[in-house]
Amino acid sequence: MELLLQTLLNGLLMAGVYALVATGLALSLGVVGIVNFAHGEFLMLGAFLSYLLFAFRGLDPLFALGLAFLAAFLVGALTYWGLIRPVLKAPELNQMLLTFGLSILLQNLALLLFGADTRVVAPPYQAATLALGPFFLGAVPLGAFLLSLALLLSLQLFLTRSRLGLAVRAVAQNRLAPGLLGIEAEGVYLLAFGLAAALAGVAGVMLSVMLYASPSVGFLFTLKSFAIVALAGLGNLKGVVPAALVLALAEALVSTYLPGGGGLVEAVFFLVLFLALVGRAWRGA
Amino acid sequence: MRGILGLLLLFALLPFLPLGAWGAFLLDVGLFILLFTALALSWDLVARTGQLSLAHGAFFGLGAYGAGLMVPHLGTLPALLLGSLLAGAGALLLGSVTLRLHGLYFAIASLAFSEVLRTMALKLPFTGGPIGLPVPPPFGGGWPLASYYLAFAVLLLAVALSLWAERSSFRLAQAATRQSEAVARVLGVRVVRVKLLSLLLGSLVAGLAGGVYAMKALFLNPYEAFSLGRAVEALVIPIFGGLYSTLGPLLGGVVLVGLEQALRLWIQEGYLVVYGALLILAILFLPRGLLGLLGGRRG
Amino acid sequence: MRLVVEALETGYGKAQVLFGVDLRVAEGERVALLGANGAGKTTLLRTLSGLLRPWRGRVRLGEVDLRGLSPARRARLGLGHVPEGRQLFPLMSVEENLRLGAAFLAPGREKEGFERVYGLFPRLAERRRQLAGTLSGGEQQMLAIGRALMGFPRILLVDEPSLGLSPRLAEEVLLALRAVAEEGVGVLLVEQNVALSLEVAERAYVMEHGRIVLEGPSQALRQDPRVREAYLSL
Amino acid sequence: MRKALGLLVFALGLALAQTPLKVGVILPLSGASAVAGKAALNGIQLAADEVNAQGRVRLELVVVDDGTDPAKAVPAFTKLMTVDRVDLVIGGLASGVTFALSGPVKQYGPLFLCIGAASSVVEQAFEGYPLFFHYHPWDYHNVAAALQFFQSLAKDHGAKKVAILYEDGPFGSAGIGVYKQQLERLGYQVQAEPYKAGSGQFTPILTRFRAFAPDILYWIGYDVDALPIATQTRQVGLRPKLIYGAPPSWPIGFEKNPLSNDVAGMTAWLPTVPNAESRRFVDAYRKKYGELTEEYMAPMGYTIVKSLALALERAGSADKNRIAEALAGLRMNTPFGPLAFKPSDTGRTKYQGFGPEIWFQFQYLEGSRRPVFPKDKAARPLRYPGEYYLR
Repeated sequence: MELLLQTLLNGLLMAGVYALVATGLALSLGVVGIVNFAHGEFLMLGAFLSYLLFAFRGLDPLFALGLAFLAAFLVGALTYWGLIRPVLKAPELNQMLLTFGLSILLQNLALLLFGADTRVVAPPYQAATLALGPFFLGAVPLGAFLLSLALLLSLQLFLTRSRLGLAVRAVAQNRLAPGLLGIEAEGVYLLAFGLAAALAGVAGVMLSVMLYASPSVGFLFTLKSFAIVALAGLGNLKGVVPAALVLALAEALVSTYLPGGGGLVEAVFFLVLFLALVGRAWRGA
Repeated sequence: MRGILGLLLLFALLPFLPLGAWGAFLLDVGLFILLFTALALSWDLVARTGQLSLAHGAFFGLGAYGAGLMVPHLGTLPALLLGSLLAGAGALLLGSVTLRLHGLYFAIASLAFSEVLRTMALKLPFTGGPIGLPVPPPFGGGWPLASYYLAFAVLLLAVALSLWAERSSFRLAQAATRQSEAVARVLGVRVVRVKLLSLLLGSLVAGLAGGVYAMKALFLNPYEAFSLGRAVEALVIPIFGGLYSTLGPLLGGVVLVGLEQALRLWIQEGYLVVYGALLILAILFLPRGLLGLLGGRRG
Repeated sequence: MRLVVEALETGYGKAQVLFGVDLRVAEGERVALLGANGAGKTTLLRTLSGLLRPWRGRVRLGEVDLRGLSPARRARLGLGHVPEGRQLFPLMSVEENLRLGAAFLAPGREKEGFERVYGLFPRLAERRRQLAGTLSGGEQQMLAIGRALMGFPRILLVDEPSLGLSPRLAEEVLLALRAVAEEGVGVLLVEQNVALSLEVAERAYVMEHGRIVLEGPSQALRQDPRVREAYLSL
Repeated sequence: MRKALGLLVFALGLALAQTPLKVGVILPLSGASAVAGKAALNGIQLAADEVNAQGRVRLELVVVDDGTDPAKAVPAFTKLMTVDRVDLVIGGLASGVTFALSGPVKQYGPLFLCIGAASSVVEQAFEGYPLFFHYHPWDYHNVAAALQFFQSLAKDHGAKKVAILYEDGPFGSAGIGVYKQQLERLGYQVQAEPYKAGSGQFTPILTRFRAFAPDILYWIGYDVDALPIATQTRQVGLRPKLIYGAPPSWPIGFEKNPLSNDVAGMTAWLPTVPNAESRRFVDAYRKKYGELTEEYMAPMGYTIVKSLALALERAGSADKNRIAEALAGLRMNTPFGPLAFKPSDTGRTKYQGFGPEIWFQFQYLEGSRRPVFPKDKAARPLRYPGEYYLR
């Protein structure tokens, strides 16, 4: 029972970061309608920013959080402006190839600048642990979870309370009407794409503390995020958190209870996804 | 059509062209161009029904492992055939449960499918697991050009299938399915059957390409054989060359695979930065791919 | 401020739909645009609000030439548009839909807008928390008009507001438009219900095959034999 | 007469020094093994510079990238053979790629100086090929070296239980069966669990290990897993007496992270090893590149080129068979210690350079890696038990 609760707790904490990365992806997909293969590179940007600030300025990654948000937002907005906007009306496949090209470009640029080495930061709280009775909670995963939660909640508030946020949702629901109401869709796209990148950037800083920074750090998380977004229903922001929970818990349960489960984690992750999608097919979606 | 025949002729004669010192190198590059172009064509065959497949890496891997495991017992050609059929079986399994999905949903389901298969290749007792599987060269390695002409044959098959699909009534069925399934149904097109057949044909070709690859690479491991990179390459080439056509993927394969080899030779460090930038520029300025340059029409 | 259309021509692809349309609407004026299905009325509205590019001719709002301006810019300049089929955000509440109408205004004016719209359509005030998709047809139309009014337009283009509504509801909606005009907004009403439109509007244009074939005060048009024969079935 | 002969030899040597020998280099400069590949190339270029500066022989390097991918490596190798017409190739770092190269190598028959490819599957692939010189130890050597350490841990420190975390790719799971068996033969209780490299999710597995209460947490994986394992071990409250890892390389900056303290691992070389050749290499490397490397592939590449230059000088000819002969009889000191070729333990290949003796164990202590085992190489005693919890 104790083991079960601890396992569920582990899954829960992991779900927070998954949800953060996937929400960004869902935002660019749902609002701008772009399948962004370069999402993981925004995450890498955050991770490297955190590493560089730590290694050369001695700054705690906590400082990098805000900076990464801004920097990734800027890069995301620039990406939108320079690359996405010209292909908004192009076929979906062309858009995908474009973002894929961008992903190759950014990843290899990082490779050129930093090499393929794995780099780590060392804030003093990195391995800090809270012991609650028989349960152990890593301070960093917990903090990342709480921060993810706070960010997702603020995003939710922004989208439901502010007029700008309403405009973002409006553009996602209807391509025609917002323009007639004086809302420039392009401005909203810019905002949404920038926000999506910013969320990934923040997640990147978290990962730099929990895992590492390297040119390929974003790949696995993007792959899983696509799975989460698909499970949630493409572009459906509200579904992202439950989907992230389902997949993260499945992972945690499998690797705790199945013999040799650590090697099966991904397979189970994708099996759950596959079955969910097949289920969707037979329900006739 | 003339362009297609010209390219095929070029490939057929490549071993005999007076290329001097570069001959053997170009032949090796040519072989991988043949294989990846065939894979790209087989992907395009599926894309023509509007389905974005990320499972072509898995079909390639199934073909590679199938052929690799069988070749010591059955000989080269039966092993290739069996690998191809294994890929076909995988396609039927995937297709029969997921072809009602559209667009990105299907794409991600097919991605999930190939991840699961990769894990199976890692865990099954007879695949060599993570250590990998040595594969003998075709026909016992007796004939040096064997793998090249096997690859050529695979491409020939891919082109023939693609041309058939382009020129028969199947083309209309595919196009209708791609543009609107509802309309296609009204027109009497059996949407699911068209999609399933396209996927099956595509997977058979992809499986063959994988089998020949295995006999050239001599060694398989699950990470490489079932890699997502392979699936992505299969879709990058047609988009770059020009979708829903035979000439487009053919051109795209020659240019893109050749370009990558060339860039790697001449630029070495960071050549993929240039490669990525070229992909972006191509989409921005050649939205219809290389075919757009030729003024070709798109179906 | 007046909306002035001069010699406007446009179409889709190679097919020309409008052939030299002239039209004007002043603030506070109620103008109807009549014509059969396919006469080009909706095309004209789409061109006015910038969804469609004109081939030739001019559209001015007050002193501003609207050429090349996006729909959003036009809306900000004071040109409201209640589009065909209402184009509401069905998954948002009534209030959220209305707030989107005021998205580009200073926050303070939002409250003013709410008062005005809820004054005009008390039913919307009662249902402010309800999702737009769950409203009845008449309420949805009111919401569409109210949403456009939230941006304080000077000229309001309204496309087929009575479509799909019962006669009683249609009348209620059209009467509301009269109240809107009384607040100083110029209303250009596109309608197939000619009798009702002529009752509400002061002036009207009749369009056939992409051309204005008749114009004049509603009173006069109602007496015009061509109109009586073709549209009023009398 | 004697004078004349001496003159002839001198003239021959001069000719050798004037016409450079073309050496093909095929390494992963992109793809999964790029870090090691670039380190190796740095070492190779450094050695070539030194050799050319001495002027007794001249080497000209032709470098190609194998992309850590057979589909890219095979054409690149063919180009070396047919376009650049080299008779001599240094390369073969990743095992899978090296296996794929075995076909073309046999076809073109160059002298192949293999820098990496530890998998004994590669040894089978090159069985019977006469010009295959394998410098790197085979995987069974690695196992033997690690087991020696574990034997001492059992005997001198009383360790009894090992929990193994292994990456379920080719690197981690290749020898896992043998490891488990051998450890059990040494008297250990063993529990082994696979994981996905780079996922960073060890918490569930480590939580499960808690019940087993291992003395040693042994991890076979990559640099990306180093930090997550160090943190999550503490977070789940697992308290092993030793965290021991065997990745091909370690994260940059890991030694500055306090969590690395007391973590142990195995390597063939450290910039700090007290060995004259190694010190000379480190100085030269720092002078040329302005920084230090911790990748042992850099001195490995350096060693190969140095040994080649020496053999070339002895052979007095650019003929590959003569060079091979000279290489086979070579004895020289390297940053790893003495090098001499002998048949491999399985007898499959004739020229095996290094064996288990080059491996040694180190421990992260006070911000740097220090050799701790075997005794003759140890700079410090092993800290056992190490402290892997927060005070």
